[in-house]
Amino acid sequence: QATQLLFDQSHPGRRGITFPASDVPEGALDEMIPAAQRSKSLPELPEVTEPAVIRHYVNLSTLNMSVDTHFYPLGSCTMKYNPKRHERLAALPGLVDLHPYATAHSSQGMLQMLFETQEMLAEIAGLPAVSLQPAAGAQGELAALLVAAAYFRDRGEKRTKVLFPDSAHGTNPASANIAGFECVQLPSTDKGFVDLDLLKEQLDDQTAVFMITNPNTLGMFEREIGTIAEMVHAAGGLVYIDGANMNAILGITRPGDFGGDMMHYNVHKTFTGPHGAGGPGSGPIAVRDFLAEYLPGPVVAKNDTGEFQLEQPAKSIGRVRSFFGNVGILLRGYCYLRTLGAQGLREVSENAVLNANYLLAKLKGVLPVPQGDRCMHEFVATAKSLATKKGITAMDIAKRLLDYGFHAPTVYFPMVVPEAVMVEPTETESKETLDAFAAAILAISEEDADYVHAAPHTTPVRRPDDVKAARQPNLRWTPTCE
Amino acid sequence: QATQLLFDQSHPGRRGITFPASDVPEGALDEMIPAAQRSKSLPELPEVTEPAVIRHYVNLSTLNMSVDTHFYPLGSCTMKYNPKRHERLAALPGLVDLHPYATAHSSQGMLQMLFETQEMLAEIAGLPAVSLQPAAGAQGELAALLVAAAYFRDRGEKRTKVLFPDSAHGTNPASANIAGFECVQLPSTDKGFVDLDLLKEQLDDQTAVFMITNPNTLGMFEREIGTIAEMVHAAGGLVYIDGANMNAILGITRPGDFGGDMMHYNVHKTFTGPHGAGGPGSGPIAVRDFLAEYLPGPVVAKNDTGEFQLEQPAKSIGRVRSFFGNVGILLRGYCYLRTLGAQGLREVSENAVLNANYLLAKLKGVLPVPQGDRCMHEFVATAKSLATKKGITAMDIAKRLLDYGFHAPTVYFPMVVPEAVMVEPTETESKETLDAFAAAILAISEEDADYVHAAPHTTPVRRPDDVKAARQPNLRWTPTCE
Amino acid sequence: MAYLDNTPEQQREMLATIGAASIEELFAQIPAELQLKRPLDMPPALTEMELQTALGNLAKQNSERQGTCFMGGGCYDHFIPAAVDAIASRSEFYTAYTPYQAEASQGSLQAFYEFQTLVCQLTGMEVSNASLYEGGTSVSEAAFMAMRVTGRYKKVVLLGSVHPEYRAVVDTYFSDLECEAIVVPTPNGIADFAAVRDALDDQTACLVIQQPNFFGCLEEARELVEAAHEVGALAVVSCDPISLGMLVRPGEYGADIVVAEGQSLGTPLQYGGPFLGILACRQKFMRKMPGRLIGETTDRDGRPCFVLNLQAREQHIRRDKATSNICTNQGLIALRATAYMALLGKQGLGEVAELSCRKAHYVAERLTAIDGFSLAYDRPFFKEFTLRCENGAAEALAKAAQAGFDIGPLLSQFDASNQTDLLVATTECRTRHEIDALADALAQ
Amino acid sequence: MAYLDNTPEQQREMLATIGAASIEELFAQIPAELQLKRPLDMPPALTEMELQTALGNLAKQNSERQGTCFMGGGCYDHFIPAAVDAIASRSEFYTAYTPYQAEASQGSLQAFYEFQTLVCQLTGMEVSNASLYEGGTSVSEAAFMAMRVTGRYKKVVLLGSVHPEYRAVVDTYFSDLECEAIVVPTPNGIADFAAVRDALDDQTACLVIQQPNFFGCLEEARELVEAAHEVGALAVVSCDPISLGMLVRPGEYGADIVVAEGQSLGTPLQYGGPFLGILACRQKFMRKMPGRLIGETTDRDGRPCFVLNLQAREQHIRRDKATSNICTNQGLIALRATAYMALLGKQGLGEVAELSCRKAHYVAERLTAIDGFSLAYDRPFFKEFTLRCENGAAEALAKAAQAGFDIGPLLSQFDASNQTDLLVATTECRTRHEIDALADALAQ
Repeated sequence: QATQLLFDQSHPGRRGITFPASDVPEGALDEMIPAAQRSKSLPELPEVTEPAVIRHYVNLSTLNMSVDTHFYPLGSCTMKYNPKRHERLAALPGLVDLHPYATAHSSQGMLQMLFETQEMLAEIAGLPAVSLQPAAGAQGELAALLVAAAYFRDRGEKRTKVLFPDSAHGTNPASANIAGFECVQLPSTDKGFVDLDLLKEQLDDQTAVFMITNPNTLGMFEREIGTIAEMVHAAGGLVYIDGANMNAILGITRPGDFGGDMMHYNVHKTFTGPHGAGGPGSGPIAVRDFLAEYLPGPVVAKNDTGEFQLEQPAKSIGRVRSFFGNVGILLRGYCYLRTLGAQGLREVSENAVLNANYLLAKLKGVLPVPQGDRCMHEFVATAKSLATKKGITAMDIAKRLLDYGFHAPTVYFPMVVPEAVMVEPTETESKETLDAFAAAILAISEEDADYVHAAPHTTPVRRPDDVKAARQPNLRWTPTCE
Repeated sequence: QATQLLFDQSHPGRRGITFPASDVPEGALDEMIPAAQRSKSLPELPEVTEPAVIRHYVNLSTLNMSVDTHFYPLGSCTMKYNPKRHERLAALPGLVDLHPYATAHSSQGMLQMLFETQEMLAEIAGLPAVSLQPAAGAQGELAALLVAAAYFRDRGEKRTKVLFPDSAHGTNPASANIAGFECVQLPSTDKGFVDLDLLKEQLDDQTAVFMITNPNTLGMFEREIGTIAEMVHAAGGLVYIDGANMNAILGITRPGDFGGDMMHYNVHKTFTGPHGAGGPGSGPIAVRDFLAEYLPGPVVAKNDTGEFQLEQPAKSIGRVRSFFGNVGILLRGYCYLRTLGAQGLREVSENAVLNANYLLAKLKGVLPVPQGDRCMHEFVATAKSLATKKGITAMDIAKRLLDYGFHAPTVYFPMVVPEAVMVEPTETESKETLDAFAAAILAISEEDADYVHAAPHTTPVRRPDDVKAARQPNLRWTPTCE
Repeated sequence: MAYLDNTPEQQREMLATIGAASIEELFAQIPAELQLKRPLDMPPALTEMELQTALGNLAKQNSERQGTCFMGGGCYDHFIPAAVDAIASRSEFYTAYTPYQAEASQGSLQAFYEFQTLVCQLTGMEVSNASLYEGGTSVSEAAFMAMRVTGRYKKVVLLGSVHPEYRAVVDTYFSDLECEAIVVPTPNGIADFAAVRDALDDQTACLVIQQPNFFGCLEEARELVEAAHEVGALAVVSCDPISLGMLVRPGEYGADIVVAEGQSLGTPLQYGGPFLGILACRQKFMRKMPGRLIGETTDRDGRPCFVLNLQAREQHIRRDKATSNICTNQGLIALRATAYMALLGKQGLGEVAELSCRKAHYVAERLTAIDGFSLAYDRPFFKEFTLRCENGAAEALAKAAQAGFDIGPLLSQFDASNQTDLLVATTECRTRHEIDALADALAQ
Repeated sequence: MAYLDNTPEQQREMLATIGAASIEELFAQIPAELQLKRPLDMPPALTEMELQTALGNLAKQNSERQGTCFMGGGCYDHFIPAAVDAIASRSEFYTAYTPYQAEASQGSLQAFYEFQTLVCQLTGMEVSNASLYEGGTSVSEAAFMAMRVTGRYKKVVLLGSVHPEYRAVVDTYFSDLECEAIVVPTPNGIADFAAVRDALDDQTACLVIQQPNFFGCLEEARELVEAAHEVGALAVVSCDPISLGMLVRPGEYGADIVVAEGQSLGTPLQYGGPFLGILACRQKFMRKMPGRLIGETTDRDGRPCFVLNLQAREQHIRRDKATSNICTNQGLIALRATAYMALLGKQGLGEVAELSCRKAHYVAERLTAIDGFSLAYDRPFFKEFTLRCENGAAEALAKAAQAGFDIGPLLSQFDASNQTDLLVATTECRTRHEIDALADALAQ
């Protein structure tokens, strides 16, 4: 029933909702819109009733694993608990129904919330200027790179290169490419850190930006970040901090303090916007004072009379999207920041790091962590020896964990670690859950390899055929002839 | 994880919610409440975090079948679709947060809604006076019987007996008993109807009320209801209509028109209040004009200036509960009535009856219906021959249906039909769903009896031990010593 | 057509299968002369958009006149965490019915088992049922239960300080029974021991006490329980669940049956319902309890699981011999209370109780400092008190309303001779700022 | 401690397992000189109750000044059925992430597959992705896609009647690329064919058309698409999804890529986001599409199921060669649109379109009957039009606001030289009564 498609439930004449009759004077549609502009048919949307639509999607929902139902240690994604109060508050009239072109007069409450969000994000970053506009982290990267480009253009410098370590998120090079830069990828050291010698070799007067995720994607803090930043700055470049892993360092260290000139946040990760099975995210950026005037906008300013207003920074790169930004997600971030305060934010990171180190300690016997015995908020273990010895791969573990009632960690990323198993427990999970998860992995490592390789055994479907999907792409339902 | 008890997740010091510090002047609690009145310890409620509570109950919820997820043809319970708009509207400020002792001035909107509900229920009943107070159908029965008693007392008549057919809901005799009446149960005819001769024998000047469910619990309309009412009235008694099965006759025939003097509604059934895994219900009663002054109250009246106000009927039996009534459920009923209108209500019953007859037609080959080939909104089939021939009982069918993704029908009720299988599809189910359900029953009837008897096979638990539960009642968790 | 699935074409197919020519034919069992020959006289059908507008307008008529809530009288605007709503709005909980099929209902069954446990922990009692309608009928059910336990069917005694609507319900329920409900007046705001002892005798099934009582005052509950026990009657205590975050639990002072209005535990006011009847008692009375009970057992494979238990007490089996006529219960509201207690835990409940108590005392301090206002009863109270208004309670209420504050109810609503008193209650939600503003308004 | 699970005692146990003396020790990898030596300078933490009050106050500051909405400019207050919210608030949907593990994500995957199908049905196109950020970036993504398809990386042409913010986004995205975005002015409210033909050449990757355009006017879309095709450029059409309940579908007049702001399909205004970027195209361009694609396949047991498809296009594999840098998409908003389209179906969409259209024309009739008000462009429009206010647009807006009606935006917001024009839009939600009242207010 659940897996029947919506379209299979369509029957001509069924209605999910009806609308009132028109209450304005009758008029011929032809006089409003010429016949040639009107379609002779309605779009072939399915015809289904409200009860059927509800049953369909409620049942579909139960085929998902989610944070509310399962431990979801998907590395790099910060799948923490999404507080229910946020959903209630985001639905308040005056917030949920405010038109983005409402006058400043009728949006003072909204603007105040956004202004305070800018201020809090600036403080956490240690970077004074914030634009909330980017729709997601990747767009934040792009926006910041455009800011850098505008800055250098303004200074008359022609810098064409963006450098990043090979452990970087794929969005870093993709964003740099779209921003018109040349991408230079630096191999990391054995330990997964930036290779200072290689960096030095690459740094020159063509270098615009060095992009670095810190803590990095291996879950390690770049100890040499101070030196790195100095080197980049000395070469006249800017340091960009990919803030995907901010959950590890809230109130403990700040990108602006360790040499970053620009950064983005992933509000949906660090500040717990619901991930929505893929989004929406929100990717504000914070920059140093000398970059503020280039920020995309509008941003919110407070004028002399204490009123809030939208402003475009003086030399803004322009807009990166329509309207203000992903306000619904920013609002949830605001609620979270106001709930936690300074002490609470620090405790978030402390416990995220504690949980990750605890899991690392419990798992390293069976899934060694090449980067060592300590990590920040996540770690990357390897199933290489398990794969070699028993034929149990990272993917096998991921699939088999589903049978144990756990979502899988991220696997095969970052690519610098073979058979990578990237685990991010987050701070909102309990020791009991971590213990159960560790026990499951230990149990799996001792199971029959064929059985594990055949996993998952209890899920609604088992190991879909990706190759077939790509070879004969079927991206939409089409009616079959009767 | 899901079936771990809440209490197993408790750890001293965990918090699900915190409250602000007091903002009023400090004072010694001893001066407010004497030490002897204060407990030396807090109640031993568990200590769990919000994320854990959410995951616990979200996971628990998925162990239920429900209307939103499954066809739920539980006979006599009218498990129809609960419109989502009702949940949205019932949460509106001014409705959800209105104190029951708010002044009439500040509750005019609420009172108008309740007044209009009274009016609509009166019209559907064909009985002019309505009290919305009873909390559920069973309380409506009790309230109406007390109304009858007050009426007879007022007239100086001493009538002590309440009659009802043996197919009646168990609440009928239970209510009569609590109201202080003597219960007289009448065996039904072979066809499940009221036996007029037996009724005649029992009717006398001691007869206060004849309680009858119409359509009856076998899903049949009492053809002789007119005659029955005449007989009861001739004996000086009143006719009570148990409105549990109103879903069959909305706008088609009215209790007041076929001789009823009093009736109750089950708002949660007929007018689709969510059943909430057992309630809340709401059981308004409607009565003839000469009984109006005895109604429990308050009821809502409209005064000369068009304002709404609460009133206690002149000779009211009093209150049957505190405050006004189950307003939250009445509100959903109001939304439903306003959505459907006269034509829509009639279509509800037409389609409820159509769906039931359709299922009857498809099932009667394997599950014969002793009452014949036609029914109202539900029917009672029997698994007797299947039990005799193959050893597949009504209970077996019920359990095995769960494996097919359907909630079970009501079984073993009414008791007048052996191996009863009572099916009420409701009007909000589609022909496709009915076809699938019929196919499942046909398939089950052809399955291996042992396999069916061992069903369900796919549910979280299988055939709990009721006897053990009753012999060694364990009604609460208790901490185990460590 | 709002929620109907079958199209006219499908209806025709179905009629063909049935062998009927029309839908009308299916109604042939209803004699023609009994069929309604006209459409029902109803307001026209509304689309979702129109309904939302219509109901929105009604709601607004209330909300525009609502003030900040200082109202009491048996239900209260305690804060409801968003997580409670999130849990109660799970489709699988609220669109399921009574868990007759245990295999398809373990979610609700376990939640109700947890509810029973939480109620026991809260009240200090040994067993709880899975809910009754609300506070008032719970008192009646407790009285009936006490009769079954004691075998005394003639008399119950209630204090005059029990909620007048609860007493009214008992009166209604008893109106055609031989049992008498004796009310012992409480002119001083709490029970007078001599009068109570006079009323109690060896025919008395139970003494019903409310703690804190309707006037907000704390009764000498322990001594009252003892008085009941002295004559072999049961002690029934009706309590405010929130108060148990601070006050001695009924189980600690010997109550036999505890009932409560559970609305405060996470359910909104909704103009009076649906609310939650709580009933808990001593283990030995278990089989005399009304209402549904959930029990733990094991399944065919030995797994622990939950079922409806001791159904033999219930009306669908025992019919006129049932312990009660209750059939539906308040499952969804019990679930709300479960979620609420789970979230608050012991500390949270303690905080809510203490905040409510402190703020109520601050309100009392501020209001009684105003000329013409005093406490009607000089007794300890928890979060609610009876305010005596020399210049008339209705006038005070109107003055407060004018300034945007709702106080009450007026006691004249229950006793027309009392024109000076009204109730004032405070929850953790009220701020000092609001309290000061209320006091300022009444001082004007 | 708001959402943390581990108690101090458990933290100690965990540290012991780790072999660390303290939590601080775990941060030893961060050089001490880089650690923050003070607490963050943040407002104090708020409990849920306090936060609700604080945010409630901010919300009220807006809502008290909001009027009945006649605003347009790319997002609209169409009615959102309650069932959409019910579906989108399912925990399993909104607290899941990107369906990397297909076995644990069939719910979302199937919903997105259905979304892709619905978008195709809506637009008349052959394939759709599973969403982009919003309408503006979708235009940029379409332009990049057109470059990849045509191999022309130097030039795209946009009509001046495309939403100015969408054009601004393209300008931003192109600021450091060699590609030029040529804007063809539309002084008459719609495209001037001669000017368009002048702008198009064999270096042009695409022509971007908006239908209905930013001013509300209907373009001669079919002819514009042909003009693009004549020079081998792709025709990119940005459309209002609701308008497709009435207007010719882009697929019917030859569009190559269709983009849209999907907010109207069941997502509230939320001060501008999160919204929904829609991108659909012809089958043959499938592998050049940006964003996530869901495909049907079969599993190991032959069951039909759904997976992330053609991931090789995406940035986590292709990195700097990816079709886009997009990583998150708008899953939850796509789900809302899916539920919305499923509920409305073809008839419902037709009704919303027709109601919006009829009401907008009635508004236009009433407003232009007032002295000093006229249509800025005498062109057919759908649900939105540009109102010319002789006495100043800002003055008209203020007058409407005074009477409780929000109109706009002012076009001066996008072009400071235009002080007379503003947009007025109408959805099915507006009643004749409201429209008459707006007209009366402006006539004063």
